[in-house]
This record gives sequence, structure tokens and C-alpha cells, in this order.
Amino acid sequence: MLNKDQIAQRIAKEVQNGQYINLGIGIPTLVANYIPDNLEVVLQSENGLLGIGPFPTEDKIDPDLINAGKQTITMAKGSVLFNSAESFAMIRGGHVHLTILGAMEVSETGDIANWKIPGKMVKGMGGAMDLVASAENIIVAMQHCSRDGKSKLLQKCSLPITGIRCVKKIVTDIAVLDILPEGGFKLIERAPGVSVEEIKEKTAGKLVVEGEIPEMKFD
Amino acid sequence: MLNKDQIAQRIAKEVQNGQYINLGIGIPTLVANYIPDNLEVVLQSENGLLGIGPFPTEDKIDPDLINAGKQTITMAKGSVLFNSAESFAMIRGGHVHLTILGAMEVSETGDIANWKIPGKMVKGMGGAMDLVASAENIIVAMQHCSRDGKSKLLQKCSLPITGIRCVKKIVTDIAVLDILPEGGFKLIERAPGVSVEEIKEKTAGKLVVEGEIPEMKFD
Amino acid sequence: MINKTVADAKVAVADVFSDSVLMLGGFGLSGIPENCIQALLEKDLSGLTCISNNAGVDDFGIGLMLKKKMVKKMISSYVGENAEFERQLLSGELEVELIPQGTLAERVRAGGAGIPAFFTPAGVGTEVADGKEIREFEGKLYLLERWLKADFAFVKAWKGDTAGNLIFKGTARNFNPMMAAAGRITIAEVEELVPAGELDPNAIHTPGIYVQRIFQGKDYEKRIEQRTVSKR
Amino acid sequence: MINKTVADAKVAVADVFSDSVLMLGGFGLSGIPENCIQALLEKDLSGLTCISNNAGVDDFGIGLMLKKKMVKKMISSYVGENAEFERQLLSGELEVELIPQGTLAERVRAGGAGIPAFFTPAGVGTEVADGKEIREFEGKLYLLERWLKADFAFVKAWKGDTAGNLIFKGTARNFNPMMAAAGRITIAEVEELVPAGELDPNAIHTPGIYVQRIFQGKDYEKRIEQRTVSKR
Repeated sequence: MLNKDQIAQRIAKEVQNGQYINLGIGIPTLVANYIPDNLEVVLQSENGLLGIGPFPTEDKIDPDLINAGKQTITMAKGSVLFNSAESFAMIRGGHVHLTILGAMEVSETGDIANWKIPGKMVKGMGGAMDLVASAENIIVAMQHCSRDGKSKLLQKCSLPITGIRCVKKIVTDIAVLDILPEGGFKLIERAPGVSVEEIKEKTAGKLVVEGEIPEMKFD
Repeated sequence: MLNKDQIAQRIAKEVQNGQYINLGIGIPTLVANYIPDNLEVVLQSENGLLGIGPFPTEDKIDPDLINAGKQTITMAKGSVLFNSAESFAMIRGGHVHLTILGAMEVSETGDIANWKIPGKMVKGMGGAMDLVASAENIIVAMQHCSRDGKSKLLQKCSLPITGIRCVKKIVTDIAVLDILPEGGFKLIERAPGVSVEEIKEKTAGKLVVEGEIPEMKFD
Repeated sequence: MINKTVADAKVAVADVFSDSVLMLGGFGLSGIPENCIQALLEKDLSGLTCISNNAGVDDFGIGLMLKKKMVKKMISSYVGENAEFERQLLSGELEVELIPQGTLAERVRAGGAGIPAFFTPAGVGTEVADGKEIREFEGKLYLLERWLKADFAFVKAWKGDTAGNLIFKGTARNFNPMMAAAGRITIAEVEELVPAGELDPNAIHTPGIYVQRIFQGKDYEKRIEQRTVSKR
Repeated sequence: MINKTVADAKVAVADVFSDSVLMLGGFGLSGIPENCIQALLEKDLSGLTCISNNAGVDDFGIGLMLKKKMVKKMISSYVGENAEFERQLLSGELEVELIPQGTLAERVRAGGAGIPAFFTPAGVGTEVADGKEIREFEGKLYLLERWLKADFAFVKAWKGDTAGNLIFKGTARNFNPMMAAAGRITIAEVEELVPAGELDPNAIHTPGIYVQRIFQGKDYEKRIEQRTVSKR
């Protein structure tokens, strides 16, 4: 089973040179730590920055420079600032190549639920609905099952939906899976030591297994 | 009968302190020369400038600084540059207080025709349709009659329309007229030496004359 | 150039009335109109509708207005951690309309730009689409969304001039420029107010045409929500 | 930061193909992509659709492309004085779609911003409204207008960096920023190309995300259409 950093590390392998990328809060934020130095990519913060740098040292903290998770940040070389309308124009217009975000549930047709649990205090969808409705390529980082052992990869989401037919790939603590255009979770890789059988058991939606499923490799 | 400069001079009297103003090509451009120095107004150029200054001296000409008539200009103190979408956002959003433009015909309900003559080469409407559809206050500068003596203040425009029910006031070479909300050209002032009779003769649309009509005064 | 300077926040907000619709710039606590919020707190107001991406925290920003029960309705994309907010929401004292962040930004932009409605993909297939017109363009589904406008917009900029031209700093820009354009009366507070003509006309973010009043604010706290540092 | 520099205009336009849809920045002859237009003239192209506010003059700008009969259709707001344009239009060789200038700007902006359609008041009651959906909002009539996008967008900036970030000068900005965002492939030519990191991130007009290729142009003529001077 992968820990959060390993999920992030595995997702980082999907990053390609020259991409503009939006990283959601949580595990997705960790992906930045594993993007190889030889790749030139630009991280977008939807509150108005292209070119997120590392967190600041104590003396460089600026309250006027935060990311979408409200954390203090720095700007990378060549970065650019803009307003929220321009930021979502970029997102909606399909200019961001890759969006990585967390989820509570994903359906076998690529629907995602990640903003609301009925009966609990609703905090709002923030930019998630815009991101999932707009991005060409969405990778979800999530735990395969909830704490009480229920699969979060379902035939149909049970929670209120954030967006429909949008997720392309999922990296969980036990597997990497693609969403097939015709529907279904296609198993691509297993976490080290995890069997196909276990993944089958833990996937409530339609799982497609073809041929030998390799174990993930970490450098 | 007023000449073009006098029409501009009369229109300038309608300008109020603190207004943002868009001046069309032709007579409207001349209005800038007659705005009293004690009024603080800002002239918009819809190609991307608030704060048009005087024409440049020979040594100050900059091909990257033109007005909507493609004339070289300068920038007034406190001016600001922006793109065409922002410029028309200002116009469409009703932020420009006063629009002054020329017309070929105006109807008694405030329709204006000023962009196209059937059978002649069509050059395009430029920003005119946006301006007339958006502005709260539109003043038209025009000749009362065409060269062959036909009235240009009509019951209904004969030429293709630029915008409907938008003109509020007209200043011609012989009269100042308001468009009444219920329809009709209400005569406000006569040009020096021009009789009400003559204005009646030259106005094809419904003319409303109430009480004594004063002569225009020029300082 | 038209001079829009007013003395201070108190003068600037003098005519704000109960039951009016307000827009307040900022993302989290970054770029919020601190001085105007303080001045609003000192007025006897109620029934306000506040359009702002977030709702502050319990003891800062819009959170303080909630605590004083000035706010009837919040229109936001994310209302975050705010115990008093939660209490009022659950008790039914406060009405909340949650809007996707990009849709919120675009609706406010549309309000300033005279666009009464536009189509966006955000929210298709979700409860956000309930009751809204859905239409297909080039094989993809979109929702029709309406503009947002306000009686008063409060924005916070880094520098401003007496003509109302504004320059923001860092990510404190966020919703401020669109809200400046969407307010019937827009009040700008700035860290540094300079005479018209001192800002580079080519580097101004918000043209002064959108701003009706401007003043130099003071005592900015600029509270940080998530102080995150790296060691090196 | 991603390096988008290409050697020159010739390399930048190498894959432009016949029958493609182009956007070209500029207002009149101000801010037009002179180098790219020259490079396009040297290619064997036909059937192009050109979206540009104006159509150049007989011997400069898009006028030269018209003369070479590369253009099938112009989408503009004002086509001005251009004898060859007029001849081709009257003979039926050239198709022209005239659009109100603000609608053109907003349709291009919508193309870049992923807004497939929006309502605008411009053109209500005129022939521009023919065949378009009309709807009333708050007592006023509006037309539904669609986005515009292009296979290639050509923009001209004053300064740019290797990451594609652009700063324009004066009123030469005009349609360039929206077109940069609305092109599938956007090619920026700049008067001065600097390494990424040298432009003020807070003063950039077009974020580099919209630009796929950038090069430093040369021999800018910057022709003036209406040279107007004052004596003092």
C-alpha cells in the first residue's frame, strides 16, 4: 500500500515536459516535490499565479502571496500574476494541460464527487467544479477505500457530484487505473505487494483487467 | 446656420464635470476643443485609452498611440491603457457617461442610422453599434438636412439601423432637439437667425414645439 | 483628471444602507478591504447580501460582520473554517449561495462588462445546474449563468491614484478588479495613494472609470491563514 | 520555465496551412504582427479566414495578403480604405463578415476563456441580429453571440520573455491579448525578447500560457495612417 507521498510520487510520473499544471489541495500539492528537475513545467494557483515556487523561508513570507490553499508561497522565475477571472479563463479555455485533485468517490464513467457530504457542514466547491468541467486531462489522487473499508471506486457516485465524465486516471494507495471511454476502471498497475485479487475486491465499479498487471516502480 | 465648429461648441455645453466621454469621428472629435477648462472630464478612445490628450507635436508622434480614428494622439495626465475587450466592457457596462456621435438619420423614437448606405461600399460599423446599444446618454451631431435638402430627422429611418431607441439629444446646424420618451423631436433651441417655421419645414418626423423657443447662445 | 479622493473609510462608507448588496474583494484574507470592513462594523447595518469568494474567519474579515449579524446572505465559492458562520447557517439565520469559483469570477466580470448572461461548463450534471438552462455547443454541455452586480463594491489595492486607477500586489489582486467594475458605487482603499499621473498608464490593473471613491487605508493587519515556510 | 523561443518569423509560421482560420492582432496598422504577415506572404497559402479588427491598407498589413489572394474571408469590424479589398468584395472573390467592434473583442475573449456564447446588446434591432436569438434581461434586449477561435493567432507585443509572457505598448495592445488566448497555436512577435524572469510579473499583460511560440521581430515599419500633429 502506498502512503500519500508515494501516491504523489507515482502521479509525478505522468507529468510531461512543457505542461501547465493545476494541483489541488492535499496529496496533489505533494506532487510538486516529485516532478523531475529536467522537466520544465509551470504550476498554476487559481487565485492568480502561474509559476508557483517553493514555500518561502521565514524572512521571505509575504501575506500578499498565497496559493489556493491559502498557504504562503513564492514565485518561480518567469511567473505572472493575474486576476481570478483571467485565472478561470485559462482553466475554462483549456489552457491548463493537467489537473490533479483529490476525490471522495469516482464512478466508472469518470464522474467525480469531492465537495459535499450530505448532513455535514458544506464548505463550498471553490474552484473544483470549474477545474473538472474544463480540464482535458484530470488525474485523481485518492485512497481506494474509505476508513470503514468501503470502495470509493463505484459504478455510480453516491455523494453529490462535482463533475461528470471528466476523470481520466486514478492513482490510489493500491492501484493505478484509467477510466475507459466506454466506462470501466482499467487496471494499469498494482502497488508493490498488492494482488489483482485485492484490487478486484476493493473496487465496487466495473474493473477491467487485461493481461499481466505490472507492479509500480519507484526510482 | 451653425458650422461644424459651432455644433461642437453647442454640444460641449452638455458636458458635465466628472464625466467619462466617448467622442466619435468627425464633428464629435471637435467637441474636445470646447470643453471648458474648469471641467474635469476624461475622454475614452475605444481602441484602449482613457485620457486622450491633445494631438502630439511633431517630435512626440508615437505610432503606438492612436485614437479610434487612427490619428496620432497623446495621453493626458492620469490616463490608463487597456485592451479592446476591457474597453468595450466599460462601454457595454454603462461606465461611459456620455457618447457623442454623428448620424446619417435619426428617427423620432431615437433610432439611429450611421453605418451603411445600400448600394455603396460598406466599411463596417466599427464600435458604433456597441456604443449606441450601451450608452445611457447619447448626443448626435449632424446636419439637419442632406445636401439635396431632404430632412434627416425622420419618423422612421430609411437606412439600415445602427441602434434602436437610443438617441437622447440632437444638435444640428439649425436646432437642438430632445427625443421624447413617448416619441417625437422636442425643439429646445434654434440656431441664431433660424425660425421655428424653418425647423418645422426641415423636420420630417414629428416635431414638438412648446412655448417660446430660445436662440442658442455662444459665449 | 477627476479627483475621487475621500478622507477615510468612515466617509467612504457613509451612505451604505441596510439590505443593500455588497461585493468585497479578496481571496481568503488576502486582499480584503480591511479598513472598509472596520468602518462598516461601526455602522448600524443589517440585511446585507455579501458577494465575496470567502467569508473571512471568526475574528477577522467578513467573519466580524457575520458576528454582528449584519449579513442576511453570503454568495461565495468557499466559506471555509468559521464556527459562527456554521452556527448561523445551521440555525437558519444566514442564507448561503455557493457558486463555483470560476463562475463567480465570470458572473462578477459579466456584471461590470454589461453581459447579462453567458454559458459555462462548470456545474453541468451537478446540483449547481438545478433550474438552469443547459445547452450543447460543439458537443459539450454548458449552463447559462447570469451577471452579478452590487450596490457597493469594496476593493483593496496596493497603489492607487486620485483618479481611481489601481495597481494590486501579488495574489492579493484576485477578485478585486472584477468587483471594482461591478459595483454601482465602488470604493477603493489603497496602501499608497499618489497624485494622478504618477502610476505607469501601461501597468494599471483597474482603470479609474470603475472607481467612485478612493482613500489611503491604514493599520493593515494582512493576517495569514496558513503560514507555511521551508527551511532552506 | 518553458522556453518557447523560435528563431524567426519563417520558422514560426512554417506549419500554417491553407484554409486555416487566423487571428491577427492590431487596430488599424497599430500593433499588427508585421513580421509574421511578411513570412505568411512568402508561403504558398490560400483560402484563409482572417479575423482582425481591420483589413490593413492596399500596400501594408493584411492588405498585402488580400492582394496575393490568400484570403477567402475577412471577419472584421471596419475594413476602411482599401481599393483592392473593395474590388475583391464587389467581384465576389472575397467574403466579408462585419461584426460590431465590442462584440468582436468579446467573442474572441470568449474563445480564449471557454465561454461558448454570451448575450450582448450590440446590434439589437439591426441586421446584425438577423437569425440570432434575442432575449430580454431586466427590461433590455440582448443578442446571443458565439465564441471565436483560431487555428493560429498572430500577435505583436512590445516586450516578451522566453516563457511567452507579453507586455504591449500604448494603444498597440488592442485586440492582441484576447487573440493570444483564442489561438490553438499562438505566435507572438516582440520588439524586445528577454530571458524569463526579467519582466515584472505584476505588469505582464498576456500570461505565457497562451503563447506557443515567440521570437524577436525586426525592421518594424509601424506605419501611421493619420499623422495628426498640433503646432504647440
